[in-house]
Amino acid sequence: MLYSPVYMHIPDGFLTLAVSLVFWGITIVMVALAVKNTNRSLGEKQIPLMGVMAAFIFAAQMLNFPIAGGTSGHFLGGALAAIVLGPWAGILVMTAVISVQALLFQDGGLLVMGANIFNMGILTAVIGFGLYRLAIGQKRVLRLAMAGIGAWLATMTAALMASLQLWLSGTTPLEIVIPAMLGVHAFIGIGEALITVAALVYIEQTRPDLMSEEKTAQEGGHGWVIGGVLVTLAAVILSPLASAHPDGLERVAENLGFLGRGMDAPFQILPDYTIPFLGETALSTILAGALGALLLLGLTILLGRSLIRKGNQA
Amino acid sequence: MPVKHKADFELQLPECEGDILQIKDLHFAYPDGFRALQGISLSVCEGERIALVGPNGAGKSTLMLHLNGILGENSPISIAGLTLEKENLPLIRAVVGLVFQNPDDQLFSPTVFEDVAFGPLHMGLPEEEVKRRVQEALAAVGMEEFGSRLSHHLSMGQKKRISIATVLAMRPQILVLDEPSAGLDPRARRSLIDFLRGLSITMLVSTHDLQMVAELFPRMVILDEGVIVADGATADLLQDEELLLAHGLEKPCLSAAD
Amino acid sequence: MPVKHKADFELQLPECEGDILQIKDLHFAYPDGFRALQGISLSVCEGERIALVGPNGAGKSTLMLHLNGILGENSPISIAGLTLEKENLPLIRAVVGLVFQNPDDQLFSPTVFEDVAFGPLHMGLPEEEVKRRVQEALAAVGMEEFGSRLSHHLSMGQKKRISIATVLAMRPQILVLDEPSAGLDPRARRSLIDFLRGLSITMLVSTHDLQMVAELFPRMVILDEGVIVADGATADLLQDEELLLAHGLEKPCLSAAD
Amino acid sequence: MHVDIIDQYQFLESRIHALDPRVKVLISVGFILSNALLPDGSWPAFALSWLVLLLANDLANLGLGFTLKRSLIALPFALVAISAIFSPIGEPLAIWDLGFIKLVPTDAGLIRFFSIMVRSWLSVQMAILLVATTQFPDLIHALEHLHLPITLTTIIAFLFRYLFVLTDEVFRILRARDARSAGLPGLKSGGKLAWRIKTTGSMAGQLFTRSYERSDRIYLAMISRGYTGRIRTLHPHQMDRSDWLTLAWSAALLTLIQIVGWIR
Ligand SMILES: Nc1ncnc2c1ncn2[C@@H]1O[C@H](COP(=O)(O)OP(=O)(O)OP(=O)(O)O)[C@@H](O)[C@H]1O
Ligand SMILES: Nc1ncnc2c1ncn2[C@@H]1O[C@H](COP(=O)(O)OP(=O)(O)OP(=O)(O)O)[C@@H](O)[C@H]1O
Ligand SMILES: [Mg+2]
Ligand SMILES: [Mg+2]
Repeated sequence: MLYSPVYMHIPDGFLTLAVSLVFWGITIVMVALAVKNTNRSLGEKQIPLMGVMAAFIFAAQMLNFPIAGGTSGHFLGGALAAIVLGPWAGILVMTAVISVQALLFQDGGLLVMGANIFNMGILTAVIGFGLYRLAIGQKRVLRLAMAGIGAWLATMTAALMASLQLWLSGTTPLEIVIPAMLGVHAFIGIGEALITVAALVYIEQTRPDLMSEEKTAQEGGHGWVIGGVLVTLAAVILSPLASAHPDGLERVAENLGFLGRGMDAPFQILPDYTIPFLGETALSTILAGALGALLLLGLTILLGRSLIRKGNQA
Repeated sequence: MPVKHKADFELQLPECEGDILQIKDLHFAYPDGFRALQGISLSVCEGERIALVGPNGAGKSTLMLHLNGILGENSPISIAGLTLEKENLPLIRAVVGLVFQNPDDQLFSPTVFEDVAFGPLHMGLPEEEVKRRVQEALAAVGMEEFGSRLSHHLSMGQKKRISIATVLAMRPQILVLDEPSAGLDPRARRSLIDFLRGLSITMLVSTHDLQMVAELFPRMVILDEGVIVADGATADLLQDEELLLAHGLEKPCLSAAD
Repeated sequence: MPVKHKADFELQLPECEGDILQIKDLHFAYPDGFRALQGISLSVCEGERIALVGPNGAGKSTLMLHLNGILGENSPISIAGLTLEKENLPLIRAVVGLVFQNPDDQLFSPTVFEDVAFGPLHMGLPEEEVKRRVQEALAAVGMEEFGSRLSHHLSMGQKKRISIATVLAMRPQILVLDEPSAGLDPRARRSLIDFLRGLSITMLVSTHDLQMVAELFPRMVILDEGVIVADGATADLLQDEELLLAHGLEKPCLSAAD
Repeated sequence: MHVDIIDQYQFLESRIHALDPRVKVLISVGFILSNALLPDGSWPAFALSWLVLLLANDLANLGLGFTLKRSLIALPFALVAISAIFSPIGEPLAIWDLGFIKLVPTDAGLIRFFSIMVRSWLSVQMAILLVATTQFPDLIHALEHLHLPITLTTIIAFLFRYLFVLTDEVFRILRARDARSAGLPGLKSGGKLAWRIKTTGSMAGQLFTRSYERSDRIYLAMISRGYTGRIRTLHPHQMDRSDWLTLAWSAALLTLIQIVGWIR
């Protein structure tokens, strides 16, 4: 296959207008900020650089590595772009990639493009860059490990956010979509993490100037670190919670009022039926989902611990 | 430095009827419907050196990609007695060493050593053997000291040599080179020609460099629009100016060199 | 088709003392400290055609990048009477048309038209004039009908021609080409040579193709390791086999062509 | 080389091809918006939308089934929506006991599922129609004239141009890897998974470095032609009478579709 679509690109029709517009709003603000910031930091060189880098991400998504039995791992690239180009440039690059995928290949819809850019461009930049930035000044191994974890978490968070958007749109119940999406992307994320790290190793060897710590520090300040850590924490707490107690999440959401209960008919964000009473039918699914999510959480914590220990020894 | 093909992990090839490569009426169309090869037949004997020439788009690269099964599954091609079938592919790729035109595509590992080791490692050879083969292949192209260098920083001519080494390390029976002299300066080109001359192995080389053909390849095959329009002794074909002109070629200078 | 340089937007060049290009003892080191040019002096008169030859890494491309101020600010270079200073750069870039070796680096817009229009647009010309110039430049390279085509659909030879058109549209006084014939098949190369022959404009061309040099360029400059080692009539220099050999070159065939 | 078969533009002549790209973008977005606005289960309105699509297919000389055939790419994502069938609203239609889980499809759930699918399917077809009748560079112009930031549209233009160059490179690299992926009888070939992944990562890294360096060269090519940081573009498109007319007609049609959809 020349170009194989990635499952995370939500097509038109799967999100309600309200959800689509909310995420368009956030995305537009972020992209506008990104345009402003890259203009300032990269200067006149930015345009060819980001254009060719966008083409690079696109082309790199065609690289795959055989895993087993005909399946192969794929590459999304958001975290890598943010780490090497800086978060703002990363956001612009991914915005260009996602819009061309939607426009040229109908991979992902137009009306929902805001949501797709948010998930795969903005979240991945925040997490990928934020966590990597956190490890700056540390040993090389730790930095690379952080890049890997960031890439994995970025993939997972993007999948989580896509699930939430689908649920908010009443397309699918939370207890089904979260385990399914996170389960699939846990594997895709591992491939993503490994390729990201291997690519960084190559770049560090051949063009160390592109990966120097001052350059990274210049590209984004501590705000990104805080943002990255917060989003990561939110995702790590939210995903098991959401799959174990979907009604709980919903109640929180209602209390916060952002679901706009008063809206009706066409703008109905949350059709009633997505409030499931923990019926017997759903119970087994929920259990499975919770188990999967907890497993992931545990793995993440273990991995983080062992890495921190390694870092301390160094 | 000729590469010797006697070692512990030598391939046991089935008996071959005198021809190491046989193609019988090969047709091929790209997915977009373009018929790039329209009935190619070719026999190559062990040890022969053949030049494949023809204008841009003639189908030279397409034909070469068939020779180790990258294009056209189940083509009417037999290599060292093996038919081009899915289960034979790994073996065929060990027999046919294919070097692409652009060394930047061929060299994808950070260091030269890793790149040359790719083939042997993929074949599942033990580490010691891999190391020995890499050393040997690098020696064959005269780049022993370059193992730890980054491929990225080499000159074009050096990259070309390393590309050939990546394939030599697999100990192929047939070496297939796609435009090896393109983009080289005269000095690098000259040293490539001398190197190829010293290599005693069956060789099929596509090129636009007719002067090199005249120097190095006794047999010459002219391809145009997916068919073989001439196949014979280089010395004869290069005299036929009409034929050359008709297929976008030009009679090279035969006096200046050598 | 020679390009005529008489139109409404003709540049008013300052009086030039007979030399359109003068370089006096130019030195240049890359940021990493590598001294790529070590004292280059060169004078070019209007209408001259000069070939710049030398082995890989001699500094040819580096020198060419100086000619329109991409490298080396405030270099001792004067072009059509203008010194190479920051405030003269826009004018100098209109005077010197630089074509890079790889057309994929030169053609960066989606369509051919947009690419050829890029230079005139950035000179601030009105839209009508831009369109006229694009048409004219495409006509000059014989590709009038290709305006709306996408750059990536073109063959290598076509891309080369369009690259030259992108620069012709800026109506340069000097055309600087970096290895224009590399990677072309004999037919495309021949048509490029014929096209360049028809172009009556000052021309400085770097190349490894000595046969083309013999055919097209009366004057030849040999560069090696950042210095000019020879500068003279092509016919003479090409006879000096020792000189050629010492700088990685080879005497080309002078009989076969033409 | 030939990766451009992924470019879906159809070289044809038709009234739709000749429309101003801005008009086509506006109509496409309007159509997709209209789909999103239609309530679940408004089948007549959906049918009417499809009719409009068929008409457009025909007007574009693509043949009636053109967009239909190509719309199947969005299908895999349908998996996500299947769960909507079993949402606990409406009347249960059946109970499927699979042993470990009981599935209860409901009528409202079914309606919801099919509405999502139809919306998605119609929207994808419109997007396909847009790119099949509009050259991508024209599309970029349209976005420019619709006041997207020029930085972004220019990045997209570069992406489009170098997409083909770089995917070609990827294919050549992949081929080179295949060509050396040999095996010997009696030995397990392929190497370790970690090594395979590392190789792929190196390929990505190499591609990155080369792309980065290429962008440097392109930058040089740009400044040598007068680039100073501000991209200028021509305004090649002019709205004429037929463009305005088409726009008006489409707006009317979409309004009609909404009315049909909301009348019960
Ligand atoms: N992937 C592809 N899809 C469709 N057509 C292709 C593809 N690759 C090559 N072709 C076409 O097949 C024909 C043969 O191409 P090929 O690359 O084999 O030519 P070649 O003889 O190697 O030319 P060159 O001297 O330029 O390398 C050409 O017309 C080319 O346009
Ligand atoms: N950006 C750079 N930084 C450091 N050194 C460089 C850079 N670019 C080129 N060089 C070095 O400068 C020297 C001259 O390079 P240049 O590209 O001018 O050679 P050239 O004569 O054009 O060679 P070729 O025939 O291969 O194109 C070479 O040794 C090269 O390695
Ligand atoms: Mg070829
Ligand atoms: Mg050069």
